[in-house]
Amino acid sequence: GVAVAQEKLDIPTVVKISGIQWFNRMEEGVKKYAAESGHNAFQVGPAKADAQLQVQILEDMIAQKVDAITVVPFSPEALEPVLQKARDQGIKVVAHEASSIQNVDYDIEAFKNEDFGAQLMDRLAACMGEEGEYAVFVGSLTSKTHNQWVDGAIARQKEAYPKMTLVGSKNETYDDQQQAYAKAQEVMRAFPNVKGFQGSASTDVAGIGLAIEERGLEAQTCVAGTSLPSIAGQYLETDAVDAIGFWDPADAAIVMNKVAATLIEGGKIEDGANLGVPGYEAIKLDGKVIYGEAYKLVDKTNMKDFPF
Amino acid sequence: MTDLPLVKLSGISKAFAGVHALDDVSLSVGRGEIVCLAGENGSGKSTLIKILAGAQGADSGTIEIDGQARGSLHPIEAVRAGIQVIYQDFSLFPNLSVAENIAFNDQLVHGRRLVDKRRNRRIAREALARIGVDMDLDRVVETLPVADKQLVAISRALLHDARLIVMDEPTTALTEREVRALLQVIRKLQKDGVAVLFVSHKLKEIFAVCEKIVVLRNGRKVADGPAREFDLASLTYHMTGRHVTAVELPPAPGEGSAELLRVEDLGRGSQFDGVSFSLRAGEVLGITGLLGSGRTDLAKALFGLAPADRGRIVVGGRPVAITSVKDAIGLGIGYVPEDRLTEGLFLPQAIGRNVAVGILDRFAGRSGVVDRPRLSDAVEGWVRRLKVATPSTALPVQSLSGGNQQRVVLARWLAINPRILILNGPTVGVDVGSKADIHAIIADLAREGLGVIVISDDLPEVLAACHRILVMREGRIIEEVGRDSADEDTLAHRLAS
Amino acid sequence: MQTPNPSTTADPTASRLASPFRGDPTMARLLAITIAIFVVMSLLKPGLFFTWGNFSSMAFQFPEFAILSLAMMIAMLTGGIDLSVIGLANLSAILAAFVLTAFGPDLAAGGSAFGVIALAVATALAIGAIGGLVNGLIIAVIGIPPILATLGTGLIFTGIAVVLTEGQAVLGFPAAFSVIGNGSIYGIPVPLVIFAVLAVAVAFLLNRTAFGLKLYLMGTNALASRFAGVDNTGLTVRAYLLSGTLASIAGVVLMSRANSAKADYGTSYLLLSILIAVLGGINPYGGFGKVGGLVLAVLSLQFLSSGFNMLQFSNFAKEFIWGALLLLVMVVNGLQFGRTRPRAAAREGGNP
Amino acid sequence: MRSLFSRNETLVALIIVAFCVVTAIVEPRFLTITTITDLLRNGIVIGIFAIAAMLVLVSGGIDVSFTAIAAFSMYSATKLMIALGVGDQIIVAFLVAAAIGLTLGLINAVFIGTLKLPTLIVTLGTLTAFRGFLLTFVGSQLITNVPPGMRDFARSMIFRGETPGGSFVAVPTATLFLVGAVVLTWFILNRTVLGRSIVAMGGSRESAARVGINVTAMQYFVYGYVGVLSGLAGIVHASLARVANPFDLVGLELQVIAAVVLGGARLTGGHGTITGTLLGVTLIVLINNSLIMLGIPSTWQNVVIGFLILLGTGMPAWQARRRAAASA
Ligand SMILES: Nc1ncnc2c1ncn2[C@@H]1O[C@H](COP(=O)(O)OP(=O)(O)OP(=O)(O)O)[C@@H](O)[C@H]1O
Ligand SMILES: Nc1ncnc2c1ncn2[C@@H]1O[C@H](COP(=O)(O)OP(=O)(O)OP(=O)(O)O)[C@@H](O)[C@H]1O
Ligand SMILES: [Mg+2]
Ligand SMILES: [Mg+2]
Repeated sequence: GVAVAQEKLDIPTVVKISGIQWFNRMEEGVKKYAAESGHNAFQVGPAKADAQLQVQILEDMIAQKVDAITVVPFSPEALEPVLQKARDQGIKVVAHEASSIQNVDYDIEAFKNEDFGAQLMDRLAACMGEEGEYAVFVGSLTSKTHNQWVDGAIARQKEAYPKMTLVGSKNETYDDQQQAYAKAQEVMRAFPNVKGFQGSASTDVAGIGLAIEERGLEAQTCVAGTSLPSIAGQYLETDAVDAIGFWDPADAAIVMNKVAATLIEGGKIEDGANLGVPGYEAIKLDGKVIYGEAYKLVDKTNMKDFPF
Repeated sequence: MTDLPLVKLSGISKAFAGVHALDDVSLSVGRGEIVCLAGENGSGKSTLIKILAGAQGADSGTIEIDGQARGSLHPIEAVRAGIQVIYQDFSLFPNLSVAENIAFNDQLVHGRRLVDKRRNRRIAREALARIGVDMDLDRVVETLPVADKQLVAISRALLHDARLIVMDEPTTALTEREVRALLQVIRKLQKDGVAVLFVSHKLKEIFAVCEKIVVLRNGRKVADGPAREFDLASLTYHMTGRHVTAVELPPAPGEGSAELLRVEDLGRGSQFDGVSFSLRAGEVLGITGLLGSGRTDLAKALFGLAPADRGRIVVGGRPVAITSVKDAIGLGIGYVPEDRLTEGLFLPQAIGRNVAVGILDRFAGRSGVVDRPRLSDAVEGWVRRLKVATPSTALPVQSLSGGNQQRVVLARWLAINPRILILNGPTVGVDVGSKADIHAIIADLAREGLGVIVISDDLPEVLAACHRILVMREGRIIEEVGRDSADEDTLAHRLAS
Repeated sequence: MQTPNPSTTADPTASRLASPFRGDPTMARLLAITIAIFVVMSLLKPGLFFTWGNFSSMAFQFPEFAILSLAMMIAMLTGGIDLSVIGLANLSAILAAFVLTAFGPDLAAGGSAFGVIALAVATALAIGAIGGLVNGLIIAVIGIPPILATLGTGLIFTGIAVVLTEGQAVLGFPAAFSVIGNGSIYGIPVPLVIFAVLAVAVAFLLNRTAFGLKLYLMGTNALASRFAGVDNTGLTVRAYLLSGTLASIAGVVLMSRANSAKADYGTSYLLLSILIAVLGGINPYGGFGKVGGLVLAVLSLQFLSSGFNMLQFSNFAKEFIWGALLLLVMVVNGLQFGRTRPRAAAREGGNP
Repeated sequence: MRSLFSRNETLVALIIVAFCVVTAIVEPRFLTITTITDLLRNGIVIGIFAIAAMLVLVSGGIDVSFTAIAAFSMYSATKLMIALGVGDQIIVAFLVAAAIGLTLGLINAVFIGTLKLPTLIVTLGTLTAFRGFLLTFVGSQLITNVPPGMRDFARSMIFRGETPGGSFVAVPTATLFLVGAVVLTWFILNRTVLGRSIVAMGGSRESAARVGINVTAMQYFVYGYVGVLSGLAGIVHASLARVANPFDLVGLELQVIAAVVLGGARLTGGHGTITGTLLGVTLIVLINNSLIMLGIPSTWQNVVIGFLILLGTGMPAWQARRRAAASA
C-alpha cells in the first residue's frame, strides 16, 4: 500500500562473486537505481565463486529482515531452499540468469540463452565462411548458462551450417584466462585445421585471442563468445577475437530492483510491459520468467559504444 | 696448572621453566687438562656444556677464557676461542654427507662465502684419520648406524686448533673397541696440549682418563678434586647421594624351570644367520657384540619388526611365526628399543599415555571404550613401582631425565605383563644410580619368572646382570659364556679378535 | 627433536588420559577471543546480530563446513591432511541423490519417504567410507604423502562426480529430505543437532577409546608407536576412513541444504576447513588438538562472517580478517607447536 | 646407496618419457616443436613458483602464501606503474614487484623467524590475509590495458620461427626469468655456505644453531627470497597474459607443492633438488596440457589428472617403502 511506498526499502543484490568486471558493472546499475529510487539498494557477493557462500549471504540477508532480495545465482538449484525461506518470511525475490529457478517471484533474462548461443554461432559462421572446424569452451562444465549457450550454438550449426564441424568436447576453462589460453593452444596443436572458437566465460575469448595472436593466426581464425569490451577489447582490435556478445549487467540490475520494488508496492508485471530500461521495453512474460531483448553483439567497429 | 686456567666458569646458574638445571656452579679447566664431569641424569651436565659452548645463555655467572671474562658466548666465538663440543645427541645434519658434516663448522669459522668441496673432503679425511677411522665421505649421515654417527661427531670436534674439547657422553653408542680408540685419542690430544672436558656415565672410563673430577647433583657442584682422591664407591656416592650396592642376581634357573623361548638356526638377509639359543623362565640372557654384529636385527626379528626369513622360533614349547609386533606381543614378548628418544618415547605426550599405549586395548575391551579409572590406576601403579621421579604422570615425558625416561619405557612393557622381555641397551646414557636400579628391576623380573634378554655392549653390565652371555660377531653367535666363567678383559678380547 | 614445550602441553587431566579443555591456556584464549567477537558484533548491530533470528540463521550456516573441519581434524591428528573432503562430500551426495531421484516416482505414488531417505543416506556414508578407505590405503600402504594422495583422490572424486552428472545438478528429492538441512527440532536447527552429535561423538572417540588415544600417540611419533606395538597402517587407514565418512555426512547436510547435489558445491570449504582446524589448535604435524578448540574456531569465524555481512563489509575484508585472526591467535599462543615438525614422527607412514 | 635407479629423479624422468611415448603413439602431432614451446611457455610461472616452494621445503618449512604474494605484487606494481605514468619502463614493474614481494616475504619471516611460529600455519594465515587485503584495499578490477612496457616484454622473444602450417613458434624472453631463478637458486643452494646453511637448517634446526648458523637470519633470507621470486613471477604472469587480474594465481599453491614433492623434495625438510623440481613441474605441466591430445573428454580430465598424480607419486613412494622395509 501507500504506507509501504513511502518507506526506504532494503534491497540487496546478491551476486555470484564480488569484484570481477561483470559484477562491478552490475554494481554501477545498483547504485544508479539506489540514487534514482532513494531506496537502500546495495550489492553483496562472496569472495569466491561458490553456491554455498551465496546461501550463507542470503541467510544473513534474511536475518537482517530486508524487504526484497535480488540475486544472480551461481548455481540456481542450490538456492531454492534458502530463497523459499526468504519468501516464507514475506521477502520478495527476483533472480537473474536463472530461468529454471522455482522459489522466486520473477526471474529476469536478458534473452533466451539458446538464442543467444545461436546468435554467437551465426557470427562465428559468418566469419568462418560457414565451413571448417570449430571448438567450444565453457567456463565450467557445472555452469548451466554456459552449457545452454554452447548447446544453442551447436544446435544452430547443425541445422544451418552443415559444412562446419565441431572438434573435441566442451573445453573447460574454470573461468580462468590462463586455462583458456593453454586449452586453446592445445586445441590448435591437436586440430591444426581448427578455424573457429566459441567462448563462454568472459575471460575465455581473451585467453583464446592471446593464444591466436602468439601464433600469428589472427586472420585465419575466428573467435566469438560472451565477454565484455573491457576484457576482450585489445583482441577485438587485432582481429584475434572477431565478435563478442553480452548484455549490460547494469541494466539487468536496475530491472531486478525495479521489479522487486514494484512487487513490494503491490504492483504487477504484465506481458509486453515496458520496464523503462533499454532492451526491456517490451518484455515477454513466460510464467515467472521475464525475457528482454537486451543482448548486444559487438565487434571492433562498435565496441567503443560500450565503456565497460 | 700453575698458570691461569684455559676456561673458568664462575657462579653459573640456569633454570628452565622452574627447573633449576644449574645452581651457582663453578668449574675451571687448565691447558692440556682432562676434567671429568660426572652426575646423575638431569644433574645439569649437558646444560653446563651448552652454556660453555655458547649454545645456551646462562641466567647468571661469568665465563673466563684465558683470563678474559665473557658475559655470554656465541657458538662461533666459542669455536674461535678453541672450544669444540661433541654433543650428547651428536647434533649432526642427517641430510648432509659425512664430509660436509665434519667441515661445516670450519666454513663458518673462517667466514667462507663459497663452498670448496675438495677442501671439505680434505678436512674431513684428516679429522677422521685422527681417530683412525675410515668412512665413506659421501655417505649421507642419516643412513649411518648410530655408532658411525658418533664417530663423525667426534672427529668433527677434533678439527684444527681446538684447545678444549668437550665430550658429552661420547661413548654411549660405542663398543669396547671404539671406546679404547677414543681414550687413546684423548691421551694423544693431551700430549698436544689440548684440554678435554669429559662427560660419561661409565665410571670405568672416567677413572681411565681423567685427572680431575667434578661432580654435579641436582644442578649443584657437590665435589671437585683430583681423580686419585676418588674411588668407585665415593664417586658413586657423590653422584647419587646414597650408597649404591651391587645388585643380587637370583641364581640361574635349573633344568626344572620351563623353557620360554627357543631359537633354531634363525636368520635374516645378510644381517644375521644360524642363530640358536634358548631362554628359561627366570633367566637373564645377555647378548653382546661389536657394532653391526646383528644384535639389534636379531632382537627386531624376535619382536616382529623385521621378521626372520629362515629358522624356527619356539615359544612356550609351541613353534610360532612372528611376522608382526602384534604377533610378538600376543606371545608375551616385550621390547625396549635401542634409541629411547625416537623409537621408545612420545616425548611431548604425557608420561601416563607413554606407559598406557601398550595396554589400551586390554582396558578397552570389545567396545573400544577405555576404562579410564582402571587404566590410570594400572599406569600410576607401574610408575610408582618403577620409581619414576615425577610430580605427575600428566607431565610430558620429555621433562624427565634419561634414567627416568628409560623407566617409563620399561613400565610400558611391564604393564603388558610379558613372559619374555628384550632390553636393547637398557642403560645407555643412564647414570650409575638409575643403572643399578634398572639392574635391580631386571633381577626382580627374573625372580618373578620372566625370561629377560639383555642386549648390551657394556661388558660390566652384562657380567653383572646376566646369567649367560652370547657373543655375536658378523651376525653369528660365536660362543656362549657363563657369567662366572668369564671376566671383562677376556670377554672384550673375544669380542674384538 | 623439537616438540611442543611442556608448559603448554602439560595437560593436568592427562593422568586421567586426556580430557576436554579444562585448564588449557590456549583453549581459554580462544574462548576469550570468540566471546570478544560475539560481544563486539552484538554491540555494533544489537537489533540484528543479537537476535534469535540471527542465531538460528548462523546455526543453519556453519554445520556443513564445521563437519568438514571435523574430518580435516582427524586427518591432521595423524600428522596428515585430507584435501579430498569436499570432493568426497559431493560425490557421496550425488550418489545419494541418484538413489533419491531413482525412487522419487514411487514416492509420488505414496511410497515411504523415510525408507528411501535412509537408503540414500546409507549410500552416501558407504561412499564416504570407501573413499576414505582408499585414501587410507594409498597413504598407509603405498606411502604417498597425504597432501599429494588426497590432492589426487580429491581430483578423482570430483572428476567422477562430474562424469556421473555431466556437471549438472541432480534435483527432485522427496520433500521430507530437506528436513536434514533445513528443518528444526523445538526451534533448534537439525544441521546444528547433527553437528553437535558428531562433535560429541568424535570427542568421545578421541579421548575415551583406544583408537583415539593411539591416534594422538601415532601422530606424535609414528616410529615409537610402531615399536610400541601400535598397528600404524591399520590406525591410519581407520583414521582416513573416519575422515571420509564425516565428509560424506557433511555432503548429505550440504545436499539437503541445497535440495540438490552437484560436483562444485562448497569448493571454498576446503581451505576454510584447514583454516578452522589450525585456528582451533589442531597441530598440523599431528598428535595434538581437541574438538573443543575446533568448535570455538567455527563459532568465531561464523560470528565474524555474519557480523560483517550485517555491517555490509566486503567479503574480501572478511578473508583478510580471518587470516589476521589466525596469525593473532598463533602469536598470543606463542610457541604452541614445535618450531619444526617432529622428525622421528615424520619418518613413517601417516605423516605428510 | 643412492644408485641412479633408486633415485626419485630417475623415476620421475622415466614416467615423463613413458607419458610422452604413449601420447606420441596416440597422437603423432604431439611430436612437434610447438608442443615444446607451448609447454615451456606454460611452465615459466609455475616453474619459478616451484623453485621458490622447493627452497622453503629444503629449509625445513613450507610456504603456501607465495601465490598470494605474487598476485599482490603483480597487481599493485601494475597499478603503481600506471599511476606514476612510467608504463613503458618494464624494469620499474619488476623492481616494484620485487620490492613488494620482498616486503610480504619478510612479513612471513617475522612470524616464522622471530616469533618462531610454525610455517604452514603462518603462511596459511598470510595467504588468506594478503589476498583479502589486496582485494579489499588495493583493488579487484582487472587491468586489461597493461602498461606498454609489460606488453612489449611479453612480445619480445628469444627465439621465433614459423611452422610449415604457417603459425609462429616462439620462446618468450620471459623464459630467461625461469632460467635465472634456476641458475641463481642452484648456485646459492649448492655453491654458497649460505645455501648449505639453509639445507643444514632443514636437516636439523637445533644442530644448525649449535654450529653457529644464524637460523633466524636464514629464515629471513629464505622467505624474503621467495617473496622476491614470487613478485617477479607475478609480473611475468601478468605480462604474458596481458592482463593484471588480482584473482589470478591464488589456488595454484597446492599444485605447485605437489610438483615439488613429486620431484623428490621432502615435506619434512632438508631434501630437495633443482633437477627433481624441474622434472616434477615438467610432469605436471605435461599432464595438464596433453589430455586433449590424448582425446580425453573434458568430463574425464580431472579423473585422469588425479590418477596420474597418484601414479607419479605412488611409484617412488612404494619403492622407498620397499627399500626401507628391506633394511629395517
Ligand atoms: N630445553 C630444556 N627445557 C626444559 N628443561 C630442560 C631443558 N634442558 C634441560 N632441562 C632440564 O634441566 C635439567 C638438567 O638437564 P641436563 O640435560 O643438563 O642433565 P644431564 O646432566 O645432561 O642429564 P643426562 O646425564 O641424562 O644427559 C634436567 O632436569 C632437564 O630436564
Ligand atoms: N658401519 C656400517 N656400515 C654399513 N652397514 C652397517 C654398518 N654397521 C652395521 N651395518 C649393517 O647393519 C647390520 C647390523 O646392524 P645392527 O645395528 O643390528 O648391529 P648391532 O650389533 O645392533 O649394533 P648396535 O646395536 O650397536 O647398533 C650389519 O649386518 C650390517 O649389514
Ligand atoms: Mg646430558
Ligand atoms: Mg643396531
